[in-house]
Amino acid sequence: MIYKGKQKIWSDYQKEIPDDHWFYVRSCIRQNFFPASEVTFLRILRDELGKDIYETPHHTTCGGIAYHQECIPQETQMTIIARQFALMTEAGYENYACSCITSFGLYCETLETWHEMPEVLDRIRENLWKACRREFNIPKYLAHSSDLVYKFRDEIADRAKYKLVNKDTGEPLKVVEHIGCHYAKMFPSKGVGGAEYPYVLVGMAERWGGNVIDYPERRHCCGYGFRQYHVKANRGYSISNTHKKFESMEPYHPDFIVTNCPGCPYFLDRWQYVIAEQTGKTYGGNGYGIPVLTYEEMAGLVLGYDPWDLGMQTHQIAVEPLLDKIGVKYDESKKYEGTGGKPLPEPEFPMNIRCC
Amino acid sequence: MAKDNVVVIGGGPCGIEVSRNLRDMGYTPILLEQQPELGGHLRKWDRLFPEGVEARKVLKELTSDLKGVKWFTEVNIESIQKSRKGYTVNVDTGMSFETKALVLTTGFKLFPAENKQEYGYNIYERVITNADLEQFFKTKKDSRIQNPKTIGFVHCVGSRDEKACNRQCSKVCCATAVKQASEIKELFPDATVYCFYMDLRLFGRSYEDMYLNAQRKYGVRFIRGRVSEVSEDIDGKLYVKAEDTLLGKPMKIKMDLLVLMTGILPGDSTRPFAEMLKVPTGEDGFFTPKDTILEPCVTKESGLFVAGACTGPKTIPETISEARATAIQVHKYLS
Amino acid sequence: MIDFGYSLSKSRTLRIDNLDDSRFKALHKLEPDAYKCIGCGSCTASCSAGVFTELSLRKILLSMQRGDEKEYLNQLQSCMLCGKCMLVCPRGINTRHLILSICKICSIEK
Amino acid sequence: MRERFLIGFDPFVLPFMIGMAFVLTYCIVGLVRVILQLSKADRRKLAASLFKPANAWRNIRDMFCDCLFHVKLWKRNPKLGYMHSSIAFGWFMLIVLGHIETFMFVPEKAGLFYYPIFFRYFMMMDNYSLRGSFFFFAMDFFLLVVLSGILLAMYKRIRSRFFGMRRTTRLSITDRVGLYSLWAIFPLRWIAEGFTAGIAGGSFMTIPINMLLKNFMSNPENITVAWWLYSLALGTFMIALPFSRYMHIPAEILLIPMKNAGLKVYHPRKGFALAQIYTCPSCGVCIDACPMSASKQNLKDTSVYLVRQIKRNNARRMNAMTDKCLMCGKCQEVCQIALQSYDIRMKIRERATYNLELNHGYLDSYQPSIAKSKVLYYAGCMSSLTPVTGRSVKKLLDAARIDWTQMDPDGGVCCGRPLILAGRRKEAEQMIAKNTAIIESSGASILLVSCAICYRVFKEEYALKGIRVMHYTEYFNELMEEGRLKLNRGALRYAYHDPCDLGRGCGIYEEPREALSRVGIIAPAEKERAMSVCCGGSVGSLTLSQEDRIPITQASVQNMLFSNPDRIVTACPLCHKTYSRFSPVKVVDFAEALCDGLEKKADKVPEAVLETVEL
Repeated sequence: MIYKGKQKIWSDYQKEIPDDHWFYVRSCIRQNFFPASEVTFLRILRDELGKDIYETPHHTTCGGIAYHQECIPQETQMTIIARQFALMTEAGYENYACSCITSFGLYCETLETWHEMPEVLDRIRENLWKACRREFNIPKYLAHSSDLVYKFRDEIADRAKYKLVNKDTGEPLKVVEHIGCHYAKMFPSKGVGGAEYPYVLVGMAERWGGNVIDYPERRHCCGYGFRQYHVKANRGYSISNTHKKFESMEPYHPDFIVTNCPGCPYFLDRWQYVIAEQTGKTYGGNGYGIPVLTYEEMAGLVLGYDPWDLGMQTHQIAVEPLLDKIGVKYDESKKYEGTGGKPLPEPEFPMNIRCC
Repeated sequence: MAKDNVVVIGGGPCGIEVSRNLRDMGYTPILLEQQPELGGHLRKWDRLFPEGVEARKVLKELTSDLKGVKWFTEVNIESIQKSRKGYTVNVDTGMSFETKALVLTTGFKLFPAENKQEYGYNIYERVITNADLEQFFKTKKDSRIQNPKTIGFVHCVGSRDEKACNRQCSKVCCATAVKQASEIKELFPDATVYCFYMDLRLFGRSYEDMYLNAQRKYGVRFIRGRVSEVSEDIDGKLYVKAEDTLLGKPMKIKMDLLVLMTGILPGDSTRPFAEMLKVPTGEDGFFTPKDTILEPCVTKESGLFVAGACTGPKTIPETISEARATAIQVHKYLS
Repeated sequence: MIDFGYSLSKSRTLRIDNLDDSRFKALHKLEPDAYKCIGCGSCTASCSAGVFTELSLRKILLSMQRGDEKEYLNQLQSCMLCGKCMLVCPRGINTRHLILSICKICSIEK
Repeated sequence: MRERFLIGFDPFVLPFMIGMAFVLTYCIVGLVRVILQLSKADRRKLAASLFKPANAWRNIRDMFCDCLFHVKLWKRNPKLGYMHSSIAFGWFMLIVLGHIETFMFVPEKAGLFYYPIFFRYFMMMDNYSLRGSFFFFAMDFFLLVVLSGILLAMYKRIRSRFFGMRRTTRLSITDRVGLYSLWAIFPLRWIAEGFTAGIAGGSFMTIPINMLLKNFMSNPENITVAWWLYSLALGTFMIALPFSRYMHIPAEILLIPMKNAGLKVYHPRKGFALAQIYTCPSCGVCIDACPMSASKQNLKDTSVYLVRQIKRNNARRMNAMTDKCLMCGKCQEVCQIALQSYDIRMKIRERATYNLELNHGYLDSYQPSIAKSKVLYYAGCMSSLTPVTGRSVKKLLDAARIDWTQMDPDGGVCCGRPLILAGRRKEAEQMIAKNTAIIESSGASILLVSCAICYRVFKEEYALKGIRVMHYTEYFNELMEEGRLKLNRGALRYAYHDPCDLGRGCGIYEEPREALSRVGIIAPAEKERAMSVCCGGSVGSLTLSQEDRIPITQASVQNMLFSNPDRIVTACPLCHKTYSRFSPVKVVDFAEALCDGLEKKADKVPEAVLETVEL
């Protein structure tokens, strides 16, 4: 590997990310799968860094899942997006940040379509007006929320309590970064670092002390693939793709995986359990799996937030081995304590993979 | 009777041959070259297809007799003024040349392989280009080539690829790939050599024999399918993904060496000259001559000629013929 | 093991370097022209048996070269050895000998 | 005449006796082996034929004609015939006369093998008789005959072309031992008898020798040495005989009755085949005849060498040589002993093992609908690559107003011969059965075939009830004879090529020529009919590469151009396709040539044709 070569590509793919004043939209599924990630994002940006991030409870789904399963036509989906933009416009913002990669890809696609075909934009404005009497401006800047964390990686590093380093050996942790397909594969110039060697997560992990590994199937999809998972008959195909990735990264013995997409961490995390139950194979050491983190969780850990506040007890794969490696202090007894004194139900433990 | 000056810009095989022929006709050619030596890309090549003639010998032959040719290396053209009499060429060394006829033989450049990011040139150790391999054939030294057992050649890197902003076929890379595959097999007889092609476009006298030899004598395995991506394994070997389109199956091969057959693009100076001298260029960026069939060396501007690979990918013999034809065109124009 | 109602599917990707092409090498020894195929498909297009079956000599030969001929080999059983392929092969491969040699080298696992 | 020694023995006869005993034992054991290897039915067939008077007479006649007089060789080249028959017949006469002498003068010694051979040593002349002098003369005469043959044989080693042979066989070591000892026998006999001519008498050959070297010759010490040498030469020859080509001398005596009994080869190295193999005299006539000899590298793969490898049981070479062969059958045609090399090769091929079996079960569901008609035309696989054949056949059939249908307009089932030629007869059965069913259910009475390869297999392997299988050369000739097909005669000169499977394979030589002579002039090829040269495209060869076939084709084309024809005509699509690539003159299919006669002919020869003639 020639690191310089990558640096050159990274320098070619830098995008402008404004400093402040963002209109933020959440992801449909992340709030369920990784319930604390988006909260953590807001906590870091607002509380730690003092940025102005605006949220509104009136925003909806972007329509991406339905669109990618060909349940709704493009025009409908564009109108949904137009409504989100209208909310932004009404709130007086120009910078639009979204939490979901599917949405990010879709926003890029929509903006590009409007750019290439202004007549479509006119029609969508008309649709939106007819539907809900709203008007909108096209955002000045579009970013994925990982772009923002990437942008403030130095500020976060300055406030860091922990480094991504094995406290016993002093070696950097081996990090697998997985980028959601729709982040830059469709529009390489819209992603930090481009499509082939995306830098957005590499930048964070390396800045915070980790070492990113480049394994052969790095570019491969996590296996979700919308219909491939949602249609049960295709699910074997979905898990096979995930399996391929694990087989490929296995020889590198990664310490954890970090992702920036709603679906990827979910499938990389949950499928490890299914693979273990089907084949008996686990990929972490000592019968554990490889912990899968969102970038917000990674940032939260670095900043010293309580892992249970970061929602890491909702992971299928136990994060404790990773926490121990970094030296994060945590109280095992509080894992299922829950907020507001209401305890979380404790999960059953599977047969073939150690989950605690 | 001393005849006129003719300025020739670009000291590759074409520029040299134009100058030599003009000299033979009694003109005083002034040959300007940006690089420290004459010879262009030919300097970097080891052998030429189809028979494997040594490039060194061809170059030696071309440069053996330059008496009467005024040639300057390491000169950059600052500006060119067109007047009624002809052209005034000003160069960075302070000299300027008056000429009635100006010949552009600015040649081509190889597609920068790193732009095809998925192939990982300059990122993965064992990915090299056709030019690198020629250099290795010349010097037998390259830290990246360590007795490889599996070698792949990727055709059409930066050619016939809209994503690489070059829709055109570079014409010479297929023949070069077949030549190089055979040559490397000769150096490493135990290696398995694969060529990944989209179409094999090598045509011309005895090229087919070269292809046949590569198949029969050297056992080079031709796979119809374009390499989609390359990645590196933990041991530093390359994973190459492609589809065998004749079998309709995706395939993955672990390789010790991957050679990218970079295509031909217009030289970097083509666009500045085109703008400076108002020579039209095609969508592909090469100079467009007055008439692509009957007057391939003449431009619409009077006294301005173009020859060689600056009007499109060409083989060396084609370039040489065109150079000689251009000299005659210049002579006709001047007399 | 839990039955989830789906399972890992086998990869379709050929791992060429892991496949065993010794049979192709043996074939090459018997018929040195085995490498000359350019995959034009003339043999398959003119094949007498191909009117009735899936027989494609091109696929058999190519897949042998990749070391992955198993799925195509049974096609060869329908060959009538009529020799039309030999007449149309632009590369002058003695296809009948190729077929007979494959019959000697390969067998179909039952 | 009386005996010189009472005991009638001298140690010098021992080499001869040892050799003789060895050869006899070897031959008897060999004979028993061959007979035992035959199947019961074959043994019975052979025994029956021996006692059938007509057959017995044929056996005797063949033995004389083939073994002694080499009639076939005389026909081929008189010099070659004389050389062989002078040695064989001369020697035979020497032996016969020696025995007669022994019987006449010393009947009590007739039981001793060596006595007639060394008669002159053991006898002395006491009185001069007419009877005696006749023998003296006769013996010397035949000695001269043999010696003249030996002299020619020596010359043949230097210049085989003198005998009409371009190439001769490369001899093995045992062959050389046999050859040189054979050459030595007769000069030595001459000298030995020269020594004793003073004592035992002699004639115009031996007496002069005796006189010329009187002093040397009369020394009794030298006499024994000369006879020792003579006996040694004989002994060496006989010891070498079973391992050399001279085994053909005794083996042919066995082969002739076996052949006349109509036996068939069933195994490449057993029984009938073994008898044939030992009968091969390694004359090498097949080397020149073999079309593969067009390139030097193939010389070692001709029948004579195959026989040698079969003797040595070298399986690898045997298979390689067999698989290379074009199976054109010409070596068999020129062979002096009619060695059935085609059958032997077929048996070798049939014994090859394949791991992958062919299976044509998929044909079961193939049910083509064929309109009922009188004539069913089977074009065959290859014809689809020479569409002119089918088109011309159609024109001719329609011109003769024949009620016909094509069996395989969109490709049909292969006739099976290519598979049979590859030695995989069993696997061709499903194809043969399918074709038989289609043909028999078509309701046609004539199966018309335009491919020589298909024709041969329909004739040999198919049992088509109530259906006449006709090659189109036969059929169109018949139509013309009957006046149903009327064609005009033009001035084009046609050189007709006899396809191997049609000519040598099925014996059809005249019909195509008769038919062609009705539309033009026949321009004979250099070698034709049974001597015709394979085009090189044969599906009979399993391993010959395209490149290696080129010289064969070129030589074959040259043969066709012998009398400057305007067209080369062939009656096989494979020959047509093969020739077309290399012929300087237009190659046409037989039917295509006949179609020339469908057009009204101008009185004079067209200009274009004249030009070619001039060239």
